[in-house]
Amino acid sequence: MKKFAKDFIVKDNVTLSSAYALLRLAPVDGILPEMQAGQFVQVEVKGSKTTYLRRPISVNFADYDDGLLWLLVRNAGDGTHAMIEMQVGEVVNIVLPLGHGFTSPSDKSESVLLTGGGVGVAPLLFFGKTLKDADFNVSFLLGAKSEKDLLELDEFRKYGEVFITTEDGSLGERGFVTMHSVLKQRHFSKIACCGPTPMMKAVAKYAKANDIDCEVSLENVMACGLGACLCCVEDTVDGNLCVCKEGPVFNIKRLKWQI
Amino acid sequence: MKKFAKDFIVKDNVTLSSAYALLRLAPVDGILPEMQAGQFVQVEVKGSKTTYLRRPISVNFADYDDGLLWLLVRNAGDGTHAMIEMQVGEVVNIVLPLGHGFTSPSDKSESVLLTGGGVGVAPLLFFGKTLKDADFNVSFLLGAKSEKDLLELDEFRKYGEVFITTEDGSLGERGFVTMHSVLKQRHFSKIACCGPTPMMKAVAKYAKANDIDCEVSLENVMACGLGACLCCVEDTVDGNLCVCKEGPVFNIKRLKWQI
Amino acid sequence: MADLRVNIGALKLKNPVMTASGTFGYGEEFADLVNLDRLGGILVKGTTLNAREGNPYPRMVETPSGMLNAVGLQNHGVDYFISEIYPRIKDIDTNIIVNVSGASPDDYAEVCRRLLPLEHIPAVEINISCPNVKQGGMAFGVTCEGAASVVKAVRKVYDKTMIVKLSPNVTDIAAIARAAEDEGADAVSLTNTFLGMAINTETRRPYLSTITGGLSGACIRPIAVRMVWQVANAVKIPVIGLGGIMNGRDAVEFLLAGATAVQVGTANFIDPSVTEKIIDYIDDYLNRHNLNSVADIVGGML
Amino acid sequence: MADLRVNIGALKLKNPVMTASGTFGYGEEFADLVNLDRLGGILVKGTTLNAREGNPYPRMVETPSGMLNAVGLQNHGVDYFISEIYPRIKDIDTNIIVNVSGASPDDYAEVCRRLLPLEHIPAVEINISCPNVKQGGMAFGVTCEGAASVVKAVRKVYDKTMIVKLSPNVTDIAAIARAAEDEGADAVSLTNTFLGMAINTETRRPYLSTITGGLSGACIRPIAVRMVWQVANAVKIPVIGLGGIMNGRDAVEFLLAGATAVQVGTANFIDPSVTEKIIDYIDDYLNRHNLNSVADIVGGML
Ligand SMILES: Cc1cc2nc3c(=O)[nH]c(=O)nc-3n(C[C@H](O)[C@H](O)[C@H](O)COP(=O)(O)OP(=O)(O)OC[C@H]3O[C@@H](n4cnc5c(N)ncnc54)[C@H](O)[C@@H]3O)c2cc1C
Ligand SMILES: Cc1cc2nc3c(=O)[nH]c(=O)nc-3n(C[C@H](O)[C@H](O)[C@H](O)COP(=O)(O)OP(=O)(O)OC[C@H]3O[C@@H](n4cnc5c(N)ncnc54)[C@H](O)[C@@H]3O)c2cc1C
Ligand SMILES: Cc1cc2nc3c(=O)[nH]c(=O)nc-3n(C[C@H](O)[C@H](O)[C@H](O)COP(=O)(O)O)c2cc1C
Ligand SMILES: Cc1cc2nc3c(=O)[nH]c(=O)nc-3n(C[C@H](O)[C@H](O)[C@H](O)COP(=O)(O)O)c2cc1C
Ligand code: FES
Ligand code: FES
Repeated sequence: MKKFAKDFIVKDNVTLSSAYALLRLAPVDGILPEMQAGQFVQVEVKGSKTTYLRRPISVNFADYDDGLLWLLVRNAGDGTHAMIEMQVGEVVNIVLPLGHGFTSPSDKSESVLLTGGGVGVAPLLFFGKTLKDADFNVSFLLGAKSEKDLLELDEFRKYGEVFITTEDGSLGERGFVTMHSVLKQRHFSKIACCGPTPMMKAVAKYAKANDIDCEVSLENVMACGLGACLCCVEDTVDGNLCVCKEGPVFNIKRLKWQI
Repeated sequence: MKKFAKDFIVKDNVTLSSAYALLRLAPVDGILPEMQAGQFVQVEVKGSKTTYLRRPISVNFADYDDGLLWLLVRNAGDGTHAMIEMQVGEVVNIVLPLGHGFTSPSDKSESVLLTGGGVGVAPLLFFGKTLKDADFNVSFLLGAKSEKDLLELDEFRKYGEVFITTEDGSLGERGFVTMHSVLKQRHFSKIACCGPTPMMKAVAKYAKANDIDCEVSLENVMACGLGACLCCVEDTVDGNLCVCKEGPVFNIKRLKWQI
Repeated sequence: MADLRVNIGALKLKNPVMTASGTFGYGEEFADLVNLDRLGGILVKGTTLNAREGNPYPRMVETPSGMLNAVGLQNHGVDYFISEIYPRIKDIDTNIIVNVSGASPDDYAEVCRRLLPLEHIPAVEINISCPNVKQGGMAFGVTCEGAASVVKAVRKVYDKTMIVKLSPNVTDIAAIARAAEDEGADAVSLTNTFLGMAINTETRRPYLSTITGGLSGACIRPIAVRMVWQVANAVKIPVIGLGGIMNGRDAVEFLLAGATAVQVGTANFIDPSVTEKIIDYIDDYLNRHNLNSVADIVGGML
Repeated sequence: MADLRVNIGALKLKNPVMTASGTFGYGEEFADLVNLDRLGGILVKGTTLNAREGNPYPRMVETPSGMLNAVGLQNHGVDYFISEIYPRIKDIDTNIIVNVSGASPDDYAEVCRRLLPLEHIPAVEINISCPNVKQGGMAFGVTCEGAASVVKAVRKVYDKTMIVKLSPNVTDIAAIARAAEDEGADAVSLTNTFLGMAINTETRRPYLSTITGGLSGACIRPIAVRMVWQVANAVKIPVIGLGGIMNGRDAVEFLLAGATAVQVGTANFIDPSVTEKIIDYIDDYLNRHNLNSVADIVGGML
């Protein structure tokens, strides 16, 4: 997939809860590049004195009808804070699309579970839409600390059934995603997962135990995002691989996770 | 004069021509410190990735009626650009008041000429008001490249007669301030000058030749602004003096300018 | 349009702007984003005799106006380079220069010997300054004897252009540069990264798996410019300047300090097409200053 | 409220936060903006035997996340300090430490001898690392012999606490620290500024009147932390860490790397009350991590 370094203009910046923002950006040249669910972009950060490098952010959604790229950003530090503070009309340079995304199952009868936590849900929205467009049966299992950390629920519901866990029980079942009752009630033939590492490991463990094909999306620290600097490597069965190029999505079979 | 590091809130940011902005700022605690005309402040720069230190800016005006500090800023580089881009409501930290300002003549019958060029006119507005309040006869002689670089003319007119030169002749007399006819027609017993160094030197030369008491305001590059780092020194008859502490205003007699 | 051509020994560059080793992969990774044919040269990833897995993750952390890395020369070894990578990149219309590392002078020499026959590799850059590997690398770069031993061994077997990349982690970099010159280096490039470290105060652990790593980026530029100036005043061979070049102005600063050409590293991560912008800037700078060629500003500080 | 007290030899600090020489004047300049009595110590401006005019203007230029300075030890000489300045500042309730420079070991010793009787000056910091003067200063700091000669001369005449301030412009800073320790230094502080330069590409002239100057600020922090870690692992005397500390987190980073106390320099220009914020941060950090005293984190990197 051809990569671009493109200027985007902020069309919309919606604060979700207090620590998240949904940015909708339009390419200045009007041409939204082709992208895969699970790929990410590298965003130039203006306006933060302490931020030097770009910041990697997942493609939350590519809206080809309106020509908009959606990014879901959590305030994790100075760089993401500056992103969240961007004003409508500001222009920002974005390198995209980067890495390899999720793979769709070959058999349409398979039912797919997309599960994630916190801001990790970001790439699942676009993957859900991709799967639904291809007539897969999609379910989402979204976890969060609390109700206010559950983002874009209405969007997710457009593409599949949504199950929820919260750690404080403020919405859905109380606990972690791996404790949700739907996992006992239904059979999924594929899981795609994105979120904090402990959560991904728990999901991977569940998938492995139940022999379910499972992909996870890693968030190793990155510099170039292009596979050039070898900073973001993950130790895999094929050696040190660049998460930004061979990933960020990996089948758990390739990882050396102790699960 | 006691110094403060105070948060100010941007109340007003007016673009003058395209390269200048007049910022009006209110102390968050509501207390505008006592200041002297010719003193300066050190402004924290947020939102510029390449700016590390504070930036020194003259007190353009201290409006004690409305509790507002006025700063007149020229877009000289990344730091001043970020200042010019500040939004109403933004909060910025300012260290003030710094240095020694202009001195008023002892004799009320003296007529004082305040002359400057470009953004260098900034401190003259407050000095004009100070002199007028003390019943001095004040004239301004303001120079600029072109009409659009003449700032705050209406403000200046409140405190004295305004004479103008522009290099392109678009307003007032064509040429430099030292070529203005008023210098031949009237006698001034004191000159205060602020602007680009070549202009200040030309004015100093005129003052010296005509034996007029003359003060100039230097803009040496600064780091601390407090007289602590000794970076901003000017070679004077008393040795290397800190412009930020002993100045920025110096009587030309103390300087070693070759004029 | 000014004359941007410069020479580094027998090596002819269409302009003085190259990419720094380890920051630009093999060029391919940037092919969508930069017109590679416009570059003065591409310094490919550090290459060793045998394949190396590099250091464990985490390998990088951002620092003020810079970053620390601890990649540790991960690469597939010189033979893999020759058989797999070289064929893919050899037709890029620029100077492809291989950055070479080793654990002993013989190691370096052997890698260079194998690279010698490659028609489209007109030069090697001998990295005696990598702070991220225990053996080889920086140890050779911090003494005159160490530097001399590597240069000597390579010079015996390699008769194309040899650039020696110097370590900044020394008291007297000019002395090391002279040692390399004396043993027949055709040029020196400086600087490599500065040895640094950073600690995550919440976990109390170092950010890098190797504790220390190499500091690069804008933060090091003032030190790198000083070193280029010192070395350019100490040797007769051409100096290639790098360390924190973020834009055209910075590149011109290195040229004025005495560099004949420059390399751009970390800046590629922030703006992948920065090298093309730098080439355009230098052209424009020369025109603005009524100068005809890059040679007019090399060492041109007043 | 955690126990913030630390000792540097016989010197007792109420907390580990001091101000770095040359960046805080004599303290007085900051009196309106900081509660000076709260500080662990104030290192006053570099003082020499005779008055010095310093270098010509321009003396400073901003660089990425830092600045270069070329002040060149402008000061009125030790006798002026004793008669004019000392009386004004002696009652500040903190450790006032004089930073001493000289052109020869005897010079240093003579300045220290004159400072010895001053009741409220409990220590000196011997600056063998100023990059901004031709004689004295850095020349002593870049060899073990040079460092040893100064420390030895001072130790003969000065029996209060002697801190030796090291130059970072060396290949092996731990070796220099050991040389100072061997001659009886009570502590080492590091780092001083890094030798750097910057060129105004439009005028083609160096920004500083002296061409090169000393780089300070956040940009140097990763290198300074690495050096503090190396030195703390090499000597038994306490290490005082500095170089680019901008906030409380950065100060804790130096403590974890092995510093017993820290100094804050350039950050004072950006936030004049930053030292008080750093003291509060360390207190809060210790409480957050359920630790009782600063000693619990000195060298506490895991
Ligand atoms: C492939 C990928 C996709 C991502 N997608 C999203 C997304 O859709 N939405 C979102 O909000 N965040 C996403 N992240 C995480 C996001 O990149 C980090 O939160 C961000 O880089 C932190 O920068 P900061 O300046 O705000 O915080 P910092 O102050 O730099 O750091 C805060 C925390 O983030 C970690 N961090 C810092 N830099 C990086 C980096 N370059 N990569 C990863 N972690 C880092 C630090 O270790 C620290 O724990 C993604 C990361 C990756 C690698
Ligand atoms: C006492 C004093 C009062 C001033 N009053 C005003 C004012 O009222 N309005 C106004 O617009 N400007 C004023 N200036 C000038 C203003 O401080 C500089 O234009 C500003 O610092 C430039 O910063 P920058 O980041 O925008 O540009 P930079 O990119 O940093 O530099 C642009 C140009 O400004 C010069 N410069 C950079 N830093 C400084 C510095 N710290 N001090 C002086 N010059 C510098 C550079 O050499 C360069 O030529 C004053 C300066 C001083 C010393
Ligand atoms: C991630 C990374 C990997 C690097 N790998 C190498 C290498 O393999 N060989 C080498 O000589 N230099 C290597 N370097 C150093 C750069 O080539 C360059 O000398 C240094 O980064 C300073 O330049 P910069 O500030 O423009 O990045 C690497 C630098 C980085 C950031
Ligand atoms: C303007 C300036 C003047 C300095 N003068 C001295 C000095 O007289 N003696 C000294 O030992 N160090 C001097 N230094 C070095 C500082 O004390 C400190 O070692 C250095 O700036 C690194 O710390 P920082 O990054 O926190 O500023 C000076 C630094 C600056 C910026
Ligand atoms: S971030 Fe550079 S290779 Fe992945
Ligand atoms: S700017 Fe520090 S003394 Fe003037």
